[in-house]
Amino acid sequence: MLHLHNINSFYGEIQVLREISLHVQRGEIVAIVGANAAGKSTILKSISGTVLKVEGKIEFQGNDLTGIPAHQRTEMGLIHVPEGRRLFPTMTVQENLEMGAYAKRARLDRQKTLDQIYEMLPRLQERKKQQAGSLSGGEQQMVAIGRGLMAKPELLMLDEPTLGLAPIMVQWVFDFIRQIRDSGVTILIVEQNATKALEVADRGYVLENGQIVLEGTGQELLNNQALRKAYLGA
Amino acid sequence: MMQRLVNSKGKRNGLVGILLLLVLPLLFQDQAFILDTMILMALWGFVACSWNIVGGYGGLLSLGHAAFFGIGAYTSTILFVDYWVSPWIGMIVGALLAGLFGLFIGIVTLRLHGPFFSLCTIAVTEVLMIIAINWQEVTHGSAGIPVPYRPGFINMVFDNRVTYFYLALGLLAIVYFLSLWLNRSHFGYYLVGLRENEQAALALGINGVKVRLIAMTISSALTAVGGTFYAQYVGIVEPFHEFSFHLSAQIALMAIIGGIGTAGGPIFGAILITLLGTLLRATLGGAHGGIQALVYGLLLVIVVLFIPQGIVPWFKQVVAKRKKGVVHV
Amino acid sequence: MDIFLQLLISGILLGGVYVLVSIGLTLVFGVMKIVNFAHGDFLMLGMFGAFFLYQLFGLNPYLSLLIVTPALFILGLIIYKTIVGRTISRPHVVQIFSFIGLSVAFQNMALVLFSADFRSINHPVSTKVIHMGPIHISFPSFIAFIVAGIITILLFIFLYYTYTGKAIRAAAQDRFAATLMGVSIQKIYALTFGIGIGILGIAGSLMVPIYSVYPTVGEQFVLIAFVVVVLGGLGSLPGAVVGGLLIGLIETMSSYFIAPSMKQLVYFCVFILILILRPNGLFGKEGAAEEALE
Amino acid sequence: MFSVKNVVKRFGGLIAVDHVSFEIQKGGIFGIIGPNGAGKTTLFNLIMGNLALDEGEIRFHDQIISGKKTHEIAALGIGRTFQMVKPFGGLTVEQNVLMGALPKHNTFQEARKVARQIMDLLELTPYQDEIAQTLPVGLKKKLELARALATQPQLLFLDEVMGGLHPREVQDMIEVIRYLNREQNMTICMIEHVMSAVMALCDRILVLQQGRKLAEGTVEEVTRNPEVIQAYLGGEFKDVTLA
Amino acid sequence: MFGKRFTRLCLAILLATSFMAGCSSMASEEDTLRVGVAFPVSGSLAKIGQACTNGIEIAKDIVNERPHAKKIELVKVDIPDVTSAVNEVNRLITMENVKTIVGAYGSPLAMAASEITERNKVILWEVAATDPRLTGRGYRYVFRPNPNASSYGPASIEFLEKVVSPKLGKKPSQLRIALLHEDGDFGHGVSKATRKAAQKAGMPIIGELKYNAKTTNDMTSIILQLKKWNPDVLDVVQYNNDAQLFLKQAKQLGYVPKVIIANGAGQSTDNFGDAFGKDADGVLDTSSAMLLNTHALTPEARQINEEFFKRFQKKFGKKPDLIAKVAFSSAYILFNEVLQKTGTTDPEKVRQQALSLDLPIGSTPVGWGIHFDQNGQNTRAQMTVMQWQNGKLLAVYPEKFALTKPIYIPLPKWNERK
Repeated sequence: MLHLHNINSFYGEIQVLREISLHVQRGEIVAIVGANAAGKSTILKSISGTVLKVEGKIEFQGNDLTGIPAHQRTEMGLIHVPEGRRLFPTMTVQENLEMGAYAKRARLDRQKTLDQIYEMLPRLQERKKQQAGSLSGGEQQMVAIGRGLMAKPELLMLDEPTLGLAPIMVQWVFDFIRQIRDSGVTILIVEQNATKALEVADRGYVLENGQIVLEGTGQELLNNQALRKAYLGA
Repeated sequence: MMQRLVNSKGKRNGLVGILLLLVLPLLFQDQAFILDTMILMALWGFVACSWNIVGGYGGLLSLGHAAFFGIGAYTSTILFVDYWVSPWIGMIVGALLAGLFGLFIGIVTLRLHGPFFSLCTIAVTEVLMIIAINWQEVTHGSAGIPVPYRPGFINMVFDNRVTYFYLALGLLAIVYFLSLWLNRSHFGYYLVGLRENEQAALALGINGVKVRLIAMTISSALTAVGGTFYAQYVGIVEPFHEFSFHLSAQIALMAIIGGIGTAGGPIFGAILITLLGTLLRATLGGAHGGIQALVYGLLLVIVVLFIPQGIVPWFKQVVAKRKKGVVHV
Repeated sequence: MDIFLQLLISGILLGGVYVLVSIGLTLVFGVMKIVNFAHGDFLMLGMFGAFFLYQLFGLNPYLSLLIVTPALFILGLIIYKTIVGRTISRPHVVQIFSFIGLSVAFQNMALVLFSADFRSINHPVSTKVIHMGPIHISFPSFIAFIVAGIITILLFIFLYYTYTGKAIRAAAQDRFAATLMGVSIQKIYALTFGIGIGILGIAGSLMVPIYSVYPTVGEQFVLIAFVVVVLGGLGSLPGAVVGGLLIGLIETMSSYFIAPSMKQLVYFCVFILILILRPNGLFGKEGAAEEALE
Repeated sequence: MFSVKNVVKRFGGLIAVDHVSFEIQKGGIFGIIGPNGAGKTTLFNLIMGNLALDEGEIRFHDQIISGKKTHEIAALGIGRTFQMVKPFGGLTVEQNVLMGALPKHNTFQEARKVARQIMDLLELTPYQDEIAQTLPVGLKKKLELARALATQPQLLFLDEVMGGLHPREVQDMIEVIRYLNREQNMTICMIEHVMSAVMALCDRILVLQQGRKLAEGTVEEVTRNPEVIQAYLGGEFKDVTLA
Repeated sequence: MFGKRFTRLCLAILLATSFMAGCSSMASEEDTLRVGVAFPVSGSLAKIGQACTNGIEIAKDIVNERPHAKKIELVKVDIPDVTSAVNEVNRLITMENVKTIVGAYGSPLAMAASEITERNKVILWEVAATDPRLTGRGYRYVFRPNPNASSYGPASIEFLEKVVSPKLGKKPSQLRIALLHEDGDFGHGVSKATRKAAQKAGMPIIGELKYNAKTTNDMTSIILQLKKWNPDVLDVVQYNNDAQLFLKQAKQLGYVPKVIIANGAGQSTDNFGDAFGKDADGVLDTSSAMLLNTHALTPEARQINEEFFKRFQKKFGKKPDLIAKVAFSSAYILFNEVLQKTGTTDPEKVRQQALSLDLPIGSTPVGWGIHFDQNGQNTRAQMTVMQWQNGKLLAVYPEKFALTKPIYIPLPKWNERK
């Protein structure tokens, strides 16, 4: 459903991605792993249209995304949950979730979706009136993912969803990701936490210095020495 | 070798230029209007260059330089009118006072940047205006103070406009060379460094506070000198003009239009705006004013939007591009 | 005691006017992080609009806001598209001075079109008064105060209970994340600027019965508006309300108890002190002032 | 020569740096690694006086430098680069480097001489008249380094100078840092994510996680440390074969 | 490198200046008399500057349409601030070859302009500025047909003494006066003179309040203060927006002193009447006369007066402001009594002719006579006290000029008005 063909991405003059090609099939969980600053987030930003300069072709469900502004990509069901949660800190939990359903495709059903999300994440229902900025890291991550789900995604892209979380929360996040996939949403996940990510992923890509150095099924990658080198250089 | 050639040619050109400027007024000795326009160009060029030290090199967009201008104008005039102190001395006293005041403003606004700094400088100028209006014992209140017309060198009042021109030109030369010096001095570099990236400059061991305060002091003191000259030239000081937002904005605009942070930009801007104002008034002014100012305002928006770096740097870029283009072709 | 009460009431009513004038300024800053130096001149246009609707068509100024407000809203959109939108994410110098140029242009356009006359409407409402015991309450000021309250509440409802309003808040808090929600930042900014200017249409219509209209009337209010929003905290709606009322009170009180010519000195000193000691204002978010620097 | 003792920094309720201590020996290359958000850059900012620390103390030689202002610390001979490059965007490359040299030299000539040498060393001379903000990232990173070097520091803090560089450029940068360390006797402390560079250069490494010191030691010690691997990869490999 | 730029700069100046030199037009002195007209017609002083220019325009039309008249040609310039005043006056003198200038309204503008004209031995015919210093400096070429700020006070006080105090049944020494004025030079100058005149007449000044006209958005505190002082007479000097705001709020707060006497400016413009209609009734205004008993005028002045109102309405589509009439009247003297007699704008001849004028009170449309002292100040600039009645500003004193009798002394309470 998603195809990247030879993507080069830049921040101003800075080239961050070099000749990235990858694809995601419907119903898959695909993981992109790699060390800090390898360019993982930039891949997601290129797909969601929030990087200023992208060369190459990105296709989503048969549509060429070139020239389509970011906010319209959301309308197509291409949802990006950014790194660091990026909640709206002085808005309540519920408002944050509602913002997730801003796109027209999701707005009509938002009450229904909201109920579903509260059902899945009862903790959020308890705190729906609380300001998002006052939540703990794990709870914020729940809101962030929930906000992404509110948009009724076709493809949900998660950027470092476990960053800075306690181990128990990390486990919960990955379980939840599986649960989402099982509900019919395709998932592209970017993670520094390679082991866990590759465990849940059907397939994965290893990124080093803006280039894809390895690809394969989760298990294949987990067992590959090169992965370790990409991370620790040794 | 090339460098030297250009330099010697440059020097020759410079000499020709200086000669031209010195002879020019003599050609227009009877043309008071042309002389007056030239004097105003030089004066505003001087003041805009003084603003440029803080606003251009330092990147602090002061919208309150009228405060320092007014302090200069008032100090020398009060000393002259009430105590018979020569405006030459008054000029120095005014510069000192304004320098101190600038230092004070610098200290209290150390934490402010961007529009917050601008707003604060506006407010300070308003406060001075209120003081100038109400402290009648000293400032003569809202009616302002006329400078008595008693020509003489000591009184800094001249019968002949050419003298004013040379004086303004002298001031302009001083601030121009000061700007050139800023372009190639430690202090100037530090100032620009702080503007371009404060954190990086600090990490190099540059004392940001000191540099910023010195810049504020110098800029304020020089602006005050312009104020004294102005008062002696037009023959009256009054609170509603000397401490007005319009004056502050005009000073800043000249530098911005010409090109902030360059030595010649503010001078060019002052020439351009003075000329533009004069020509627009001459052609469009008349019974129903406003059209010229309307055109002026619109031009301003256009220049700021499309040539934000200022006309002088923009022109240089265009020339550079064309040169490059020729080489490639 | 009566005097004090009267001063209090008058101060608060004056504050209501200041709130009306300031609220758009703070909204625009809060969302877009730009300071509209031409704010007062949009107010002037609003006042002229209301004035001429009365003068030419006899339209009650309180009804004319139904025309003036949308007109100013549209003007705001146009100015955003042509000028302001181009200055976002440009250096401060571009933002500040394009507004100053705009201000010069507006004032002189008004001068050319409407001449420099000081015009007031002669409508019974402008001197109407409500008596409450010994206290006299100016009817038009009272209306302005009430409407200021209503506007604030409506704006609050709009921002907190509508999707578009939430999108505006979201864009103010995190542009990037808002984009990912499917929010078009350009549209939101244009809308916000339009609303900020549109509120001046309401303000202008309500102020025409109180103040006279002339091309530079904006200058009479724009500095005050800056003082109000900085005092309250740039970008904070409750800040603008509290700031406006506070400045209104400070002005009437200091004018009575110190001297009428000194009131400005008092509130400018308050302004400078706030800027220096607490640049985020009374209600501003921590770091609002710093944010504006980036 | 340089020590950090029990340094704590809190942001609101969050502890960004939690009782971190380490020492840097003269002449060494000291590496600091750790996942995103571990507090590495915060640590640098504490050292350089950009942030005030809540507890602890930082010494350079025998002098306590915590509490001093940034420019005073820099003047003592400590240089730094920034993770997000902070060039003087509107100035040329030469002016950028010159800016670094000026505070330590009384005349422009001397300063310019130093700047030239450094530009030669980093092969920036061909770009000397380019405006800094128009440079590609590789050159910007080099410029960042050149400017710090121009202050002729005894101790240099490098914050991710390799990040975003092309592999070839990484190799060049490694050479430069090695040269500075060996030939110019510069003590270096670097935050780095490009592990190959860390492995190649550092004699000691400090690993931070969530503001705390996770491990400290030589390259070998650190890469074998299971806690480090856990922090980095999120868990043990199923089939761990250590090199 | 820098030298080259420098040369370019110089060349630019040279080009610019020579361009401006080319703009000058040299009309011959023979067929037309070129007169400069310098007023602030943009900026914050534009209101009155525009009115003056319009009035002068009418004076020119009237004179020019007479058979055998030497044609007057106006060269109009805009002087919104002191800098441009200096610049434009210089331009008029050197580029436009103008030898006589009518101006300049704002006192600082007039002061600065007069310096330039004096140095160049050019006539400045001041028709609006009131600063006494303008004609107090012994300048040879400055003439002011208008009264200066210090004439307002004595005129008001005289009226209070002669008319108000008998009507109120109080001795002048029992008339308690409060001063309220804007803090600009006009407000200040007038109230200073008023204070002096009041002292001379033995009237007690019980308080003085001043405020900034541009920034005052609320007058409650001022009105409450006045309520507390409770003066018999409130003597005010106000501009437009503040005058309107004051009366509105005074009504709202139910404040009315026994007498409100204003001094020109705000209460003299039509805007004031338009804003209040009948609510303005009873407000007194000391200034030059707008509507006065034309029987007190010479037949010629009466005819000119009528013609002025007719033509102004026709040309500008509105009624003239008082200041437009004053400017008209003063300019008419210059055009008709001086320039037509000299046949030239040569400053020496104009000066001689002006100094020789000896016209009795009532020979101008505003009722003044003309006789200049050596400083160029008209000594027969007669002040008139007017009153708003039925939305019109009518002369009520001196009796010779009075169109009607003063009403509403003391002023009725707001709720007792019809």
